[in-house]
Amino acid sequence: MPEQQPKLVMENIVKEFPGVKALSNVQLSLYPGEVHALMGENGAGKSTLIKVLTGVYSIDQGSVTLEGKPVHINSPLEAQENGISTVYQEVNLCSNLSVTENIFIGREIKKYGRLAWKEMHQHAEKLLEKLQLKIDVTKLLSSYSVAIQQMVAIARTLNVSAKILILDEPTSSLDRDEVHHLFAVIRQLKKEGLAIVFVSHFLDQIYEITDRLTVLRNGEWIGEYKTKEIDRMELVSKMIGKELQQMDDISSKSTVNQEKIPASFLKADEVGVKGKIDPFDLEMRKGEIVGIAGLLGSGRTEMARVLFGADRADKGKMKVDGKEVNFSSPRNAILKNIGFCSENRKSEGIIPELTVRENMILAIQSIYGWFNYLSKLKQIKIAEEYIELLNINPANPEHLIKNLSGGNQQKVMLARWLITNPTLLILDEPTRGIDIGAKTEIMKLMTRLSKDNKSILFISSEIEEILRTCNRIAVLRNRKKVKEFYNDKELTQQDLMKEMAGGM
Amino acid sequence: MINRLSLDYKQLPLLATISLFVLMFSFGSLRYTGFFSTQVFLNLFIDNAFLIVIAVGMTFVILSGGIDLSVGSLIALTSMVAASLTMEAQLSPWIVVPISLLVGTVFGVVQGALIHLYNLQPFIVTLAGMFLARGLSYVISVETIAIDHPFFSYMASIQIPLPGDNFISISVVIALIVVVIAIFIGHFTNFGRTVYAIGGSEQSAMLMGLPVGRTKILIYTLSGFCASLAGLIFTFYMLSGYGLHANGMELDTIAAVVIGGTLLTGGAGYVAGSVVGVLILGIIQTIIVFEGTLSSWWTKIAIGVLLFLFIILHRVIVLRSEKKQASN
Amino acid sequence: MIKSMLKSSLFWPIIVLLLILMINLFFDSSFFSIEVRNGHLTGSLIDILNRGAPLMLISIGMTLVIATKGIDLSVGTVIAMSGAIGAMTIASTDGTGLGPLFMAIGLSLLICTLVGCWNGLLVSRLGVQPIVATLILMVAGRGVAQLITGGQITTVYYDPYSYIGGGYLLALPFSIFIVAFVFFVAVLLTRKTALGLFIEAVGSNPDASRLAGINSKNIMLMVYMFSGFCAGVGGLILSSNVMSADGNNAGLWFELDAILAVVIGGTSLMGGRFYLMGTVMGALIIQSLTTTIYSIGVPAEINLVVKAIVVLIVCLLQSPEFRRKVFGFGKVKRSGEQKEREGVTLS
Amino acid sequence: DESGGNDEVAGDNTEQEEENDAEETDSDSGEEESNDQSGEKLVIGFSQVGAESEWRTANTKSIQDAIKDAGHELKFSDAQQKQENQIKAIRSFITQKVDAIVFSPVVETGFETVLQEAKDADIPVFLADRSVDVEDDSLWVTFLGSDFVEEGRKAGNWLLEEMADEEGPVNIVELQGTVGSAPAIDRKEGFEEIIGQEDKFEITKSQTGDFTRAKGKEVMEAFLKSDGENIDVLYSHNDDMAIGAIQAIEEYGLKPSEDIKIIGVDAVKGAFEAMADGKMNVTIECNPLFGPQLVDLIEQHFAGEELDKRIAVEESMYTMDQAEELLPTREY
Ligand SMILES: Nc1ncnc2c1ncn2[C@@H]1O[C@H](COP(=O)(O)OP(=O)(O)OP(=O)(O)O)[C@@H](O)[C@H]1O
Ligand SMILES: Nc1ncnc2c1ncn2[C@@H]1O[C@H](COP(=O)(O)OP(=O)(O)OP(=O)(O)O)[C@@H](O)[C@H]1O
Ligand SMILES: [Mg+2]
Ligand SMILES: [Mg+2]
Repeated sequence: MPEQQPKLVMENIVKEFPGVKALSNVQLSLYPGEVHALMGENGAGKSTLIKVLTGVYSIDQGSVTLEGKPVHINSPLEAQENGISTVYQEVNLCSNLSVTENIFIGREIKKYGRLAWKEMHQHAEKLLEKLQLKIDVTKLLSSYSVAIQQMVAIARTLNVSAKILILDEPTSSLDRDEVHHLFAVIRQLKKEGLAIVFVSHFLDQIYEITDRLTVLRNGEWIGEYKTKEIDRMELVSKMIGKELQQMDDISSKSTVNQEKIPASFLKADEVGVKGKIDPFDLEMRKGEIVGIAGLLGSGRTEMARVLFGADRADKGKMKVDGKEVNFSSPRNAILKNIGFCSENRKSEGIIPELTVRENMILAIQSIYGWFNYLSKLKQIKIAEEYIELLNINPANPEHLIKNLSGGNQQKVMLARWLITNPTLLILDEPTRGIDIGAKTEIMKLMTRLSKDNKSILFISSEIEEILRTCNRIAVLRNRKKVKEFYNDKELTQQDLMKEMAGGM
Repeated sequence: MINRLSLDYKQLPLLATISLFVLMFSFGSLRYTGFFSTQVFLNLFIDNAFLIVIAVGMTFVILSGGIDLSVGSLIALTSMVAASLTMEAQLSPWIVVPISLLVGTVFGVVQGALIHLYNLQPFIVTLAGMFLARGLSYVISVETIAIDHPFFSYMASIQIPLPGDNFISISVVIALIVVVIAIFIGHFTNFGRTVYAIGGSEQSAMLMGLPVGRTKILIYTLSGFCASLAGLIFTFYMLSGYGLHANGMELDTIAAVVIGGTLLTGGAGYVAGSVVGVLILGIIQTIIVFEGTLSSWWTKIAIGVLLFLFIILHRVIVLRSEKKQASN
Repeated sequence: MIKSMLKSSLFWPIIVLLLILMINLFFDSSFFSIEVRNGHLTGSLIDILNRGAPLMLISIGMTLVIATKGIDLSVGTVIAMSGAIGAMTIASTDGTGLGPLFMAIGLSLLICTLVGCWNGLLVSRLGVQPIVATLILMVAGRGVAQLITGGQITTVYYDPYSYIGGGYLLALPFSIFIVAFVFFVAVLLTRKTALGLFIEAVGSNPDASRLAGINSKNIMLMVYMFSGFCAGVGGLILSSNVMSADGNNAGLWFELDAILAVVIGGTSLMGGRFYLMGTVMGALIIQSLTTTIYSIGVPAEINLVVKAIVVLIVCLLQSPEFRRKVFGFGKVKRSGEQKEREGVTLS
Repeated sequence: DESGGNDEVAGDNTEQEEENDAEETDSDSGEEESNDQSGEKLVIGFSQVGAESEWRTANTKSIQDAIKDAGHELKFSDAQQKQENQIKAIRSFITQKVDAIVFSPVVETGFETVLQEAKDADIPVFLADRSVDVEDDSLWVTFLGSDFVEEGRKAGNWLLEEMADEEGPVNIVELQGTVGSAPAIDRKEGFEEIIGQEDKFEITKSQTGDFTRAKGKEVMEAFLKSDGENIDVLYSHNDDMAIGAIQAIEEYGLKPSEDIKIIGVDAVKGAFEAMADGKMNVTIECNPLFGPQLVDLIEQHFAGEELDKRIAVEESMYTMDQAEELLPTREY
């Protein structure tokens, strides 16, 4: 490959935000027919590099050469015109438009000078089929889960004849099957000679699909490597700048004492929401981590939302600490010591206009009530404590959260709930977009909480994660709880996957 | 089947608005003699043609998440320009009409450019535009200028007969053409879809590589143009130019658009909805005129109450059917 | 130091305010002078504060409403209602002692707060869009005010009433103290309790706030009630100032001025962060502009043109893009940069 | 009107006009009588400008009462200061087939089309208070109302006389009505026409006070601040603004009516109170209570009489010394 002319060369890129040097002297070169990974911890500057390339941000210094010619790209529109097609980290689509429109807007199919909706719907279905997704494309995007929205965003980029395809953490909310379908498509595109930039915190995926990788650390360029030639430990240490501790102490299976049955905290009895999740039974005991496994759209999020009162159950009974409860709003649940970290951090998590500190203390403050205001000093103390605990970067509590990198925003969301010290913590894809270092940190935290006699409901698309941490695992399929396993030695990934996919 | 349901779901508020309109019309017909006639219905269009036209322009603005407060004043300014050019400068309508249409268009371009280039809040820019346009019409003349020109008189008086002794005015025809074009633009052009996208999320639209800036400027231009066209229609209707014309009409327009189901936060709504919104406001007024016994203040209270009833019923219908939809 | 000043949201409003005052000084050299006349401090500056009191009050209420991504169009008619209720209450009593005064104040503020509550209920419980919800009262409320006064300008013959809007305390107009008090209470409530945080959270991302356990419905309700209350106080001042209640015209177009003041003060109509001090500055800008127009003899017909131009200048000055382009400090603007300032949610 | 019982009997039959005409050739003063005789109950549509001032409210009430007292049916519509509403209302009156339309136009222009429609439908139109600027005067029967220009002239003439002995210069400040409104334009015009005759008069400041007390006070304050001691006369386009201004003058420390002469228009009750207190010099009457006169005219028309196209309302001028005694008689 290297003997070919590179498609894109970025040299000595510098980008500074007020108070933060996001990129200093970063290089990137892309060749046709390669998949190139951008690696780095949260806040390393991966997304910024991408946004600088596609004209979302201006470049302070440095040059970009596209197919041998220097270019100045001033807007995503120009980037697109130059054949650069991008899926940004968060789903950046318009949820008020239909799936079809999201795929085609900006390059609609026209007939007799007007938009040809029928053709576009058909075409959209075909594109999604490539990703093995069958959904009603005329529905609004907002009626689908984040994962599907992510797939739609990917499908959108497949629609253009691009020269460069950029995927910023496309897999963070996808489960294994979807990732496979995506990879199949990527391989196809690679064959067609596209240069592809791929960002992910999953090392397996990096090793599976990429040819070369560029490592960034704190906005600095660390190096460019062939994926085959660098082993995992080395890669990780390049990313974090030191050796990663082993993940041994995460496994909770062995640590949780299963001799005496722990006290029950929450008990759901035939709870359901019509059209969203079929009635299910679930018991959450103190000191226990319960995982929920299921495929995309299997209703995991819905289950969590019902338990938290974000959606109102229209069937069944719920008991907390033996007393019957009826959560009509999240507030009721929070006051009963339940916390819920949503999978959709952009629309249901962060309060963009507020600072990191304010975002963190929001939940605890709402428990205290508005009159009982935490003093600013206390707020800062709490914020700093959790910034340190979760290694949030930049470590400034007064930073606006919207200016944080995606992974760091996620950490702030976690902090918000950890601060409330809930008895039951519901975590919906908490590890989305979080780097490996932080991921282990979060796993450890979960085990520690469970030892503290807290109860955790853990939703994740990564079965290993679930298997590694949970005591019990509920499997959902088609919005129905189909099975509940004790996570003992015999339970394997295959068992779970079989159940998730449809039994037998 | 799925297809149909989802359509219904999206258009539910619109359907609710239409049924409430029918309900109000039936109420009027039962209560007042002479209410139930095609002409009363057609009068809603005749008397509100200009409102329909500005509401169309405003719909695009609101769909994009913006607002345009200058439209009412632009009507006054357009009428003033048209009147003074016709009566004082003695120009022919062939020149007057295009110039008048240009007035609002230019206003729109400038407002749009300010909003986009300097990242100003639409509310303020168009509020300044509102002051400016009305101020300029006073500068032209504080007095009303009556228009006495065959072309304008012709446009004012021409009645297009419809079967059954009914008629509509030329303004209605213009307004309906504008509506049809706008519906086409909204749903069958990429400009229209970009407007919706910007309303959904301007940032996403930008990242998706849509021409956000250009579209925004165009939106305000369109609204300005519609205001001017409405101004001309208004001038036909009034046969005069006057600085106080259409005072406060921007609020009526916004109300009509919002009543018609468009979300003020942008991204959802229909041009057709705004037309029904205008008709709703019109019928509220017609009912009050037919009632004919309300004192000035009771008139206002009655408008408020009718508006309230409408909104409540609308919310109830929409909420209930949403629930039904969800459980299906 | 200078940098932090430049960054402060108050910087440009203050500059504009000073500019307007300087223009006055140019036309009238004694503009800044404050003298003592029968025991009262008088002078144009005091006048601006005094006259601007109702607008400041109403804008303070409006600020909180706007911070929750709402808008309150009914403030103008609430002013009319408040004055009408106040005047009619006094008219219905014997007009001796201070009893009627407190009755008038109590009753009109109570009703105005209830009116705000009504708006709040429509917005928060029924989910009606704020602009429509408050439009209902904007129309109907004036009818009610006219109904109360019978369409007449009701003159109040009861001296204590004049104290609210025309009295003096410590040589300063009493209305200034009212504003200061309400402002102080508002700042206290929003900055010394978590209310401000909650309001900003609800305005910035209502869904996320709900999931964080904030009772956004009650927050909205409260905010509209407060706005109604503020408009009520403003209405009393206005009515007491002319010792009469005018259901027909009192408070006409006030809502637009109030919104303008809020936006000039730096609060975005898209909700989120709010700046009470900025709002007060905004209201003062508008008031001094009005006073300037009257006193330097701008012909009535071009009032609006002047106002439009000033409003535009204020906005442009506040826009970093504009400053960059015109004054040339900072880097060359690029389309992306602008969005970045706006705060693209980062990834 | 005791025998008014047969009002109802005849119903709303307009065809009877001719007969009535024949029956009552002798009476031109006894409209009430004629009403009784014909037993004719008219349906009258009345479109008012709005309720923007107490003058207007009094006017509305006077017309409403007069129509009802005469036993006719009233269809009332308030245009809320919007011409388009007024046109809608008139159009609706036409569809409702009323017998007569009375309206006070919001603006002078722009009523051709709808008036033509009324004419085509054979419905007579009566203009009240304000006139329309329409070539074809066959579109309406008569216009009954005040002459704003004349009011301005009266104000000017009073000032001319009052200041006859003054050396000059006489500095006048003017509080205008709502920019663009007919009374504001005409009262300014009439006033300027008269004072323009002598050089010593000068209007130093002129600003709109929107016809309201609060604005009047605010503007006057600003005038006083900038020109203070030099102001000799205040000419206010209505009494309300004058009353607001009087407060401002007092607060400023001057004596209204002495230090500054005060001229108002309308002759509302408040003005009489102010004059009785010695705070205002003169108010030019603009009489809103012409309802009965209007109803007479309508009935005369239906009785087949020719009416003048322009009929003035009886109005005069009241000065300080008359105030005390007239105050109790003022109705509005
Ligand atoms: N608009 C902005 N304003 C201020 N700081 C910013 C802005 N955008 C990014 N940053 C900062 O730049 C740094 C790099 O962020 P970036 O989003 O590129 O990280 P990343 O490598 O994509 O991380 P993640 O894996 O969490 O997505 C972060 O420290 C972030 O806080
Ligand atoms: N394959 C699908 N077809 C149609 N609708 C789907 C599909 N998948 C998800 N949805 C919609 O998305 C909503 C959210 O599902 P939910 O979030 O509970 O799924 P999940 O199990 O959490 O999966 P994930 O979060 O991984 O997407 C569902 O209510 C459903 O309406
Ligand atoms: Mg990133
Ligand atoms: Mg989910």
